[in-house]
Amino acid sequence: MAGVAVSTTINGDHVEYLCQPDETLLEVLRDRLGLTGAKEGCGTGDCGACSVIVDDRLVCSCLVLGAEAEGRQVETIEGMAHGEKLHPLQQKFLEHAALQCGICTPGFLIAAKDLLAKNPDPTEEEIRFGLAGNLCRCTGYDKIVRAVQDAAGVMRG
Amino acid sequence: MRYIRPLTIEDAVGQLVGASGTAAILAGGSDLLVRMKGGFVEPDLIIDIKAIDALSEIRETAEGFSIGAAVPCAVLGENKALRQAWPGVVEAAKLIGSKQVQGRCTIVGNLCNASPAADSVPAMVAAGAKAVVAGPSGKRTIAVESVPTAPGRTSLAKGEIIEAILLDKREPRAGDAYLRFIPRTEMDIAVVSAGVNLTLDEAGVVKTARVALGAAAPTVLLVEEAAEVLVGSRLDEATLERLAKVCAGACRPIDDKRGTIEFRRKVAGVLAGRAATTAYERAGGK
Amino acid sequence: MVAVTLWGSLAAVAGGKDKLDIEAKDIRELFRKLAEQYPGFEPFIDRGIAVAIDGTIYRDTWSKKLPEGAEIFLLPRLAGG
Amino acid sequence: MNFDPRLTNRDFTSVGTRPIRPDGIDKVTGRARYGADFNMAGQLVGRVLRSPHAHAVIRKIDTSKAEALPGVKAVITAADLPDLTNGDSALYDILDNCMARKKALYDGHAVAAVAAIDARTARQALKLIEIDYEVLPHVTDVDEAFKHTAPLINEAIFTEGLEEKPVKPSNVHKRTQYGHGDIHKGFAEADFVIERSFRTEQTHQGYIEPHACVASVSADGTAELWVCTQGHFVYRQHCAQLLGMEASKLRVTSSEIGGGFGGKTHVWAEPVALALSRKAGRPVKLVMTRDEVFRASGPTSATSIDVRIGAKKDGTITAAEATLRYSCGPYAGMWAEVGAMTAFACYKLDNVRTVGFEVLVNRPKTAAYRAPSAPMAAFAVESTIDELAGKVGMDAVDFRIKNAAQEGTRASYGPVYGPIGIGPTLEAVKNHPHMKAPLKQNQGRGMACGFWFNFGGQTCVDLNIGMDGSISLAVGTVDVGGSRASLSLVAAEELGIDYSQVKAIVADTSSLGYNDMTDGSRGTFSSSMATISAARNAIRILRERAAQMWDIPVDDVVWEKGHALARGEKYGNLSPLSLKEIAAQSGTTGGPIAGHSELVADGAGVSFATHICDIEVDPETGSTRVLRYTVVQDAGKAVHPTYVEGQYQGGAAQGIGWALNEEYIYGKDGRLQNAGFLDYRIPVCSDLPMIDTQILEIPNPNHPYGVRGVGETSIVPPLAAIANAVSNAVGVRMTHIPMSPPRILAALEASASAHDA
Repeated sequence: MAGVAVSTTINGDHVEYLCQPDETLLEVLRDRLGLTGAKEGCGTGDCGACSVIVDDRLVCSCLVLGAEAEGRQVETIEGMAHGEKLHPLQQKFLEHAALQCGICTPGFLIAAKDLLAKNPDPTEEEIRFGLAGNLCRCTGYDKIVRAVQDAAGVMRG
Repeated sequence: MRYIRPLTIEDAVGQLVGASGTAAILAGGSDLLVRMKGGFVEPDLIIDIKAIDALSEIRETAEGFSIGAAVPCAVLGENKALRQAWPGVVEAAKLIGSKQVQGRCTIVGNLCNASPAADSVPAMVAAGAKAVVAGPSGKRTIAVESVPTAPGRTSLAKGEIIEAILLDKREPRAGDAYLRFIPRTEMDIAVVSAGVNLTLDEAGVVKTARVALGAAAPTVLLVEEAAEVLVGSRLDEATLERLAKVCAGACRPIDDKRGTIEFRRKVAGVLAGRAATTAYERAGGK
Repeated sequence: MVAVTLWGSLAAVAGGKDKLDIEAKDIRELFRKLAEQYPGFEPFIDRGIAVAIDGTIYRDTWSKKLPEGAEIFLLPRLAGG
Repeated sequence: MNFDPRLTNRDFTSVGTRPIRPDGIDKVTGRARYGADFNMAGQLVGRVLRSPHAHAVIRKIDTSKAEALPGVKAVITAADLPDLTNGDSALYDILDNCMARKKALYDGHAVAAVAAIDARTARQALKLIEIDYEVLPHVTDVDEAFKHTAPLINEAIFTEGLEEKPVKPSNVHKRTQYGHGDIHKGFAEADFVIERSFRTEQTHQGYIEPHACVASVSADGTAELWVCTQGHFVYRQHCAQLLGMEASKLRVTSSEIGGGFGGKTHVWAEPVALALSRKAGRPVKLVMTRDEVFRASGPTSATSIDVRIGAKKDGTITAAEATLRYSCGPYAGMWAEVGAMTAFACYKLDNVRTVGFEVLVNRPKTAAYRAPSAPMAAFAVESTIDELAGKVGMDAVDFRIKNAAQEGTRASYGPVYGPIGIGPTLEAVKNHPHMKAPLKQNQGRGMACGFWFNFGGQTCVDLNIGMDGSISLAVGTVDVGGSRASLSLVAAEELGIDYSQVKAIVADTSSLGYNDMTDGSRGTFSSSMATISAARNAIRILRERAAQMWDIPVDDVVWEKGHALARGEKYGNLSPLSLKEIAAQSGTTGGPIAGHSELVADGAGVSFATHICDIEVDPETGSTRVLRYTVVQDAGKAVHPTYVEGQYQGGAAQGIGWALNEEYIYGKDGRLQNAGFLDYRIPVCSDLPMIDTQILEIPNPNHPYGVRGVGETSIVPPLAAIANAVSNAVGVRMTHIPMSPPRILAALEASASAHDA
């Protein structure tokens, strides 16, 4: 098996790595780059815990090969806050207790960020369908939806 | 195992022809990577076709639309002209997977995965869509319904790649719709589904119809009898009842973890009726 | 003296009796006396017995006093989620 | 320990507020480390080979080819985990479940494992292990397994609890019985009797984080284990016993845990990872795939339940009876017994009898799932209660109020209740606006009650006061849903300081005394009791130090609002000393100040809930939609109300999934057909409405603040509430959970053809 040399941008930083052809972006992020914020809940694109944004598209990083990141812009949970300053979604997730165990939280935050970038004033239904690719088993989604609604309001100003 | 990213379709076809062992085409990867993860396939060569520029475009031509094989379904939904012309095909494509999967998955991938439950396929078949196949001996254009031959199998020969899906330019008074049944509101594979495409005459009478059912047989079903029921009608209650009966009768479903034979038969008829009603409204019928 | 009620499996060990009167000041003494009278009790004590004293369930506090005339129920120790 | 756990009246300052949790920032920034987020130098990748057969004798395992593969550092089978259980049958079952010894007992049962330099090599090595199986007939269905003609899973199992000792082995491990009074007499007095049979399918806790651990065994026999678990002390004990280690030489650190719900109370992969590390001489990371989680962790029971309840015309229940058959997987369990205990716990019954049968099947070993066994029993009973209310001609809520248990009622499982919340939850539901909201066509409303015991247990807390007056609170119960926030609030409350001064952590097994698991809704109940005790011990020391600083007798020093006060006119000129001031001087007044507590938190108060839901059914497809959902539950005292609401909402959502779509589907070959989140359909965001909550506070007399466990009860009523709503919407009694669209449609068609005929 021949390794693939990849040159990409992750959270604004230029990154180079060598990965196997069948290695997923999730494996690269977690095992090669130490970015363990994206989680593997299923490995088959059914839970959304590994969500990242690649060139403005929300994707499951378990369904993207590491090799495909060549020349692209990857955003992960680690790049969401600016230093000490949390993103409004992160702040509202904390305030609303929109997490219990927290394993799905990075995926939800990334998915919600993508949702609000495309639809700054979503209805409850739009939020629910927009986040349907992210499974949460603890909260019943109630507080997650409220946190996203609240953050959307803050972000609209 | 090797990963390559050809820049032309000719190069991709050449690599595919020359591959020793298994080669896999990678567009959205939402089926391929799942199968690799499960250990069902271990390709020796992965050919990523996303660097082939032409494959990543939706082109509006004099004849209609050409949708490149690497166009993610989310992009279909963002194309206003396509959405207006073929709302049923677009809504079917938009039903595949989650937002995350939408950014990756393609209708060609959905077709070539050859699952009887593929969402976009009945809608494409109802729409009379065609596939442009590039191969070692040039290009050919075939009907979408001739691609899947059995669950997981296609009619494509070694070295062949579908490079685009063609949809006709819309006549006036035409409409299509696609509906599927899933137990949840999202994230499921269709238990059974129906795509309907209609054109009407000036009086609102159905002039032509195509009805396709998904997850109702080993491959997508184009139910000609159902089309015959619709043609000449204004979709009155009796017609819809007959449509449901004909569709239920045409099904050759199985019992599995997603549904029973009885359930699929009954719901195929229900969905065909509902999809026909929506298609009729979209075509301007009342 | 306290009135002790045993659940089904324990009653079988006590020769089918599901109600016993026992002189015991705390749970420890209760268990000791039961084990002396009925040798089959020991494995149950090892597996865990919960003791309801006038309605409140104790699982581990063997020093818990048994008020005179208290109603005691012995129950199996349960798993939770 | 001179700690008095009894309830005392007080006004709360911190408890009952809703601050941000201490572990929050790490969890929203991706920094929190879960089971699979930890690595060690030189770490290998572990993978497990699993049986493809539901039931098979393992004749021979040949690992030689796998061992010869370059990059493979260890291959183990049951031979590498010798039986050290010394006649402890429960422990033996755990061992056998971790690695099959003579027989593979279910699809997914571990039969061998490898450790290799990377995942690819490990996967390849698994393919090189050759196993000679003798496939045996299998049985996966609980009713089929109950029959004496069924294939035998364990020939050494003779049904316990029968009047006559059986002469033949069977799949029924045990019969248990609960109740009181005379049901024959009771049924004779009834004007109406409803008798029905119900089934529920097996479900999984569905935590999003698969089981994961990193094990490192050193040549000197010490070891470390990093693992996601609900109980690292229990894991340490089991692993040490199974591997023949001294407990103190195995240090277990609990990672952040990505959901448990009872499913992370048992060891599976951890002893295997330790055995691999021991053999390879290197750390081994073992992470289950989602497929493995479904096939080979611990789902809940599938059940088959018969219920019979009789009532007089005036609505008084005269007798109630239930027979409950619960699947246990291939090992003994006590799941039907718990069902038998909880089934009628909500009601005041003079004549009641429940009988439970533990049934062995070729499925993974049943584990606890949130109020284990109670939801299925509640489904059967609450469905029958609803139907009986209709027969009597009473409103479903009024009928329940009339028959609800109260303080002094003898519970159907034996003891007499103290103060309980079933009545108040029913009254709250009766007066809730939800009950009066209008419904449209094809919509139905249902309500149901639920009960759970709640546990206490062994608990340990260290409360250390830094020289700057900040508090480190080290607890031993794993935080599954925000308990570090609750416990920080409790410490702040007791010490009279601000919440922000307290930092709570979950300590590893070498840093704190033994703690039972976070199960049975005990986390906040037990550890808050220990925290209060530890804080009071610290306050005693703080008073002593203040007395020293003032040079007055300690008895003249009292603690109020975070300060030591000198009591008495003669000390008029002494201004209060803050905790900070006392802490700053601690180096010269006797050294570090700390409060410790080791106790058994007994006296957990039982918990009740009543739920209401509205469901819409599409009569043409059997599709359902949850329109509105309300949870009313007694919390005793809500320490952090937001996280209490979260528990209510989460339990309801899991119950909704169970009621409508979640189920293990086995093929005729005995293999699991839907071992993934695609076809094991847990609710997604768009499936659910907002879930309204109402917290009632009926204090638990056995806790200083009145706290009851809140984690589990919320999953008990939903199955029944939704079944009642669906039944009310479509006019057909639904008796099989999950009420998937094919089942609803089939029930509708059967009913329609019955009406036609």
